[in-house]
Amino acid sequence: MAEEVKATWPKGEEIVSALLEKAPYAEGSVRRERRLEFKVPADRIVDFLRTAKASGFELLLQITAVDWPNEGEIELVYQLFSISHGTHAMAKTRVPRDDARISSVMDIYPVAETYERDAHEFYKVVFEGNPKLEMPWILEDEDREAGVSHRKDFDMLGYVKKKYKILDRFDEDKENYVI
Amino acid sequence: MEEITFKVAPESKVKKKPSFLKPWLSLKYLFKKPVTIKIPYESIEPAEGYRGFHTLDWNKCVGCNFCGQICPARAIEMTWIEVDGKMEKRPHPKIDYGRCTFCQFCVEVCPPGALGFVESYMLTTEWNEEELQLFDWVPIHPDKFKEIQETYRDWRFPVEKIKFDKETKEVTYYLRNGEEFKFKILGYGIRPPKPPAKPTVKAEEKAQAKPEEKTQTKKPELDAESEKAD
Amino acid sequence: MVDWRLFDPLFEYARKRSMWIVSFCTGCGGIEMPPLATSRYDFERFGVMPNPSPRMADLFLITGYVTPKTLKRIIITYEMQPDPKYVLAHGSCPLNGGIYWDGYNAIKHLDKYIPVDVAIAGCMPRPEAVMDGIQKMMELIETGEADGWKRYKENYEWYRKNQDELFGEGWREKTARRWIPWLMDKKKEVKEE
Amino acid sequence: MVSQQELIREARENGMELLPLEKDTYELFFGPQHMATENYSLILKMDGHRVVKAIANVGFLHRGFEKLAEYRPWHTNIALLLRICVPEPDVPEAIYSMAVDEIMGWEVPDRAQWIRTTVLEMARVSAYLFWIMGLSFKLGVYTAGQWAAAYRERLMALFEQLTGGRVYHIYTIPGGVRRDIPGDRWLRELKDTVEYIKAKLKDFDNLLFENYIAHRRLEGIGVMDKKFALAEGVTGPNLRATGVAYDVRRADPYLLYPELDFEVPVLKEGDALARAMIRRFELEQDLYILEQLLEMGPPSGPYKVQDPRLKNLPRLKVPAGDAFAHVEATKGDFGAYVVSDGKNKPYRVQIRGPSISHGVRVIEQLLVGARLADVPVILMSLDNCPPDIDR
Repeated sequence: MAEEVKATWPKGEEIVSALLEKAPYAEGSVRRERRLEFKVPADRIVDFLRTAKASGFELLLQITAVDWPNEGEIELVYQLFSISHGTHAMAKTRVPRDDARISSVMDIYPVAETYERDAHEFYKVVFEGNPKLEMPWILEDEDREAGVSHRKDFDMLGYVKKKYKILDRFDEDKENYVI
Repeated sequence: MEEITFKVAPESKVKKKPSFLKPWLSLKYLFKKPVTIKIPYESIEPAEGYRGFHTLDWNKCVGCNFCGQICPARAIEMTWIEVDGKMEKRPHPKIDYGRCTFCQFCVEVCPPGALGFVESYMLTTEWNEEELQLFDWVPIHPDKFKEIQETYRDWRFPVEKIKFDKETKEVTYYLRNGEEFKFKILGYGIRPPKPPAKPTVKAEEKAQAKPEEKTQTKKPELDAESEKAD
Repeated sequence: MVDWRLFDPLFEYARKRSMWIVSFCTGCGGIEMPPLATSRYDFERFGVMPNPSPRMADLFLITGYVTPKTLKRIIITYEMQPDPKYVLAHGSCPLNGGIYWDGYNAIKHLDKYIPVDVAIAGCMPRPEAVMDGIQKMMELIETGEADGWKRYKENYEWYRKNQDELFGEGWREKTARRWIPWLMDKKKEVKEE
Repeated sequence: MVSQQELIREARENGMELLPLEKDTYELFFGPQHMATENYSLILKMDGHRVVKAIANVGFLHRGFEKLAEYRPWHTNIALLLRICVPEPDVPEAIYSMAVDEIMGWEVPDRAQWIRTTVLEMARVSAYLFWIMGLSFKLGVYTAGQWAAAYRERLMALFEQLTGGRVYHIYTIPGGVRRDIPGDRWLRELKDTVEYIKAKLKDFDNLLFENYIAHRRLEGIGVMDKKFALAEGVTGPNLRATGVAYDVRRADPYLLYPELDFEVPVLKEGDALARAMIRRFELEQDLYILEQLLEMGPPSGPYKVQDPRLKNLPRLKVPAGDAFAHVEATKGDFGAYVVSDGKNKPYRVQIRGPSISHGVRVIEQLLVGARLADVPVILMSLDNCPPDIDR
């Protein structure tokens, strides 16, 4: 299905090829109408976003971190939106899971500071150059110390039992429940 | 660049001029009928199909646990029940209103259509262990529920009091119209309970552990009230 | 010396008819507060009124789920309220965790941390149900059964223990000091040195 | 006479530092127990009645939705995620459903699209009325707030008939909607309500939007310019008030919006007054859209995708893939990014609420130099919704 739509949005192809000319290290494709996708190596993400901003992607909507423990990587998805082209674009990059480090894009999109704080809090990604990473964000200190995160290996139910001291009534035949 | 066809509104339409006099025009509302619903004396009814409390046709229920699987809050627990000394062939869902979000996905997925809901939504209790029993029940038959609702027409929970005997696991529903309804909980889970005494089954009362003092102070008052109500 | 207990029925009646609410929207139920407070349901008819300061309030509405971070503020606010004070809990979440039963950041049993007098079912409760809860609360106040504040005093050690277990010892001071390093003007510090 | 606000604006435009930082300052904890903040806290460093520095303290409403969603079946997440935006819960429902539809490759039937559009527009109207209420309470024009809350009840009643829920509708699901329209009576009632609220708009104008006092209070506070707004990721009416014509309904059309006719308001001032005016005009436009939708009438056909997989909701598997969907909410650009790995539960759900930019960095910068009395008004004019930030 994606192939059909690809052909019907030549404007997207133009945007992608124009952007890739300036940033040859990235890969780009058109998903469907108004959805572009770029794959960028982690060390060039700052350059790429600078290029992207210069070529019309004014808004950074979110930085999403996705944990892929089997591959040992954390994927960072920079959700960009271009008002002038009217298209959304995802810039995907991957950092190793054990040592999740990437440089901050604060000086390109100042709002990234907030998103980076969020990703740091829940996925323990370190954004070099962001001064507010250690500032209290959503979680309380005791939760932070206890290692609450949204990574896949965080045992939420175990933590809940430990923290709130509840006995869950469904423990015995857990396999019978979807959750 | 191009292509996006925004129809931008002219500024004159968007902007408003400040005025000293216009706010006074709203004085006309002084002579209008108030919209207030005077609640103890007047009442409004929930719309048809309002997602309220559950009902369960015990004969139709096949104990498939689809409701338990879809429940986002895991409020549903399959319960093995004995009525009049006879065990029901299949487990029935027991719903905890301390968790239920009234999304009614359970009703949607119920294959035989045994689980249903009515528009009643009101359940107010004092916060103590005995009264909070009301929040955890095996729903009653829809006809019964509707009958009680028709009698009182105030959208309240049909059960006045639930008595749960921890030793014998006997549950008594005191319905609002004075009827009593007794059954025995044999066990939880989708597998049938083993006939002899089963230590593995944990009652959910543990989850609602309370300080001793509270229940002691509450008890006499409660009994007095329940007598009054009867 | 006047025996003030003689006037208790009068006091209880007055308390019942002038419950002021702490305006603290602790959860999603806060969205049903404006309809209740404004012309449509208008709980001012019962003498219930939202009030900015906890020092002048009687009734605390726990509108829905409570996160530990909010619970710290709830406890501080609750302790600031003068006696007698009453707590009304909305909906499923304060009772048994609600939809957040497995969530790491929602309180499962609120009565472990502060005493609650009345519980209302629903997610979220309709305004009529909240009104019903308020009426129930009025009844309980008149009969003197709404004694959560007394329980809190009597079992203070127990509540305090649960609170400390959840938040860690010395959480009050820690919470107050948490923001100080971030409020300091760093330039100024350098100058002073 | 030059007003104080104008002085501040001038000083800001010239890039002047308003307050000498050497003076003695004090800290003020604004919220969460405050009527204006809705369980959200601002830590203000004050000099007299002026704010020198502001820090947003968020997280009071954090429930970890994004983690919880990974433990629940696909459809069930609707009952969970809609709690992110309480004033208009249909928005998270719609974006999540749209993203899942895209991964599943479902073509949502026309009737479902019509219903979804209508529900979204109704949610917008009710959220704007809620916002009018909030603004009027912060400005001291209590009467307008009372009206707005009462008119919103009419929409709530309609929602109740349609979806079965008053506030939490749990209505839009992946593949369509949960119930059909209850009948022509509902459509007639919706029409009546739209006409009723439209007639009442004039009263709102008279009392609130053309009120001299309201104008004086809103004018010149919380000024943003275009460059700042774009850099800070400001979206929605707040961005439009700075002169950028950006509306997701036009820039990235979804549902039936390409077929509908409406005007996008754009103003250049970027202050609280401009934001209020934009919102007022959008309320009018939303009512106009609802009128058009009613004129169009719901197309016949199924209200749900006809897919055998929908029979077994707990075990419904969504093929591996990811999708981003966003809609224009009253607060701004609300987006959802959903990743699936082929199981019966989502692999990752991220909801992007507009307030994550408005409520943190934007407010921290807009408040510098503002007076304490203006803080609630600026917060309200940005239409900050704390659960968006905390999730």
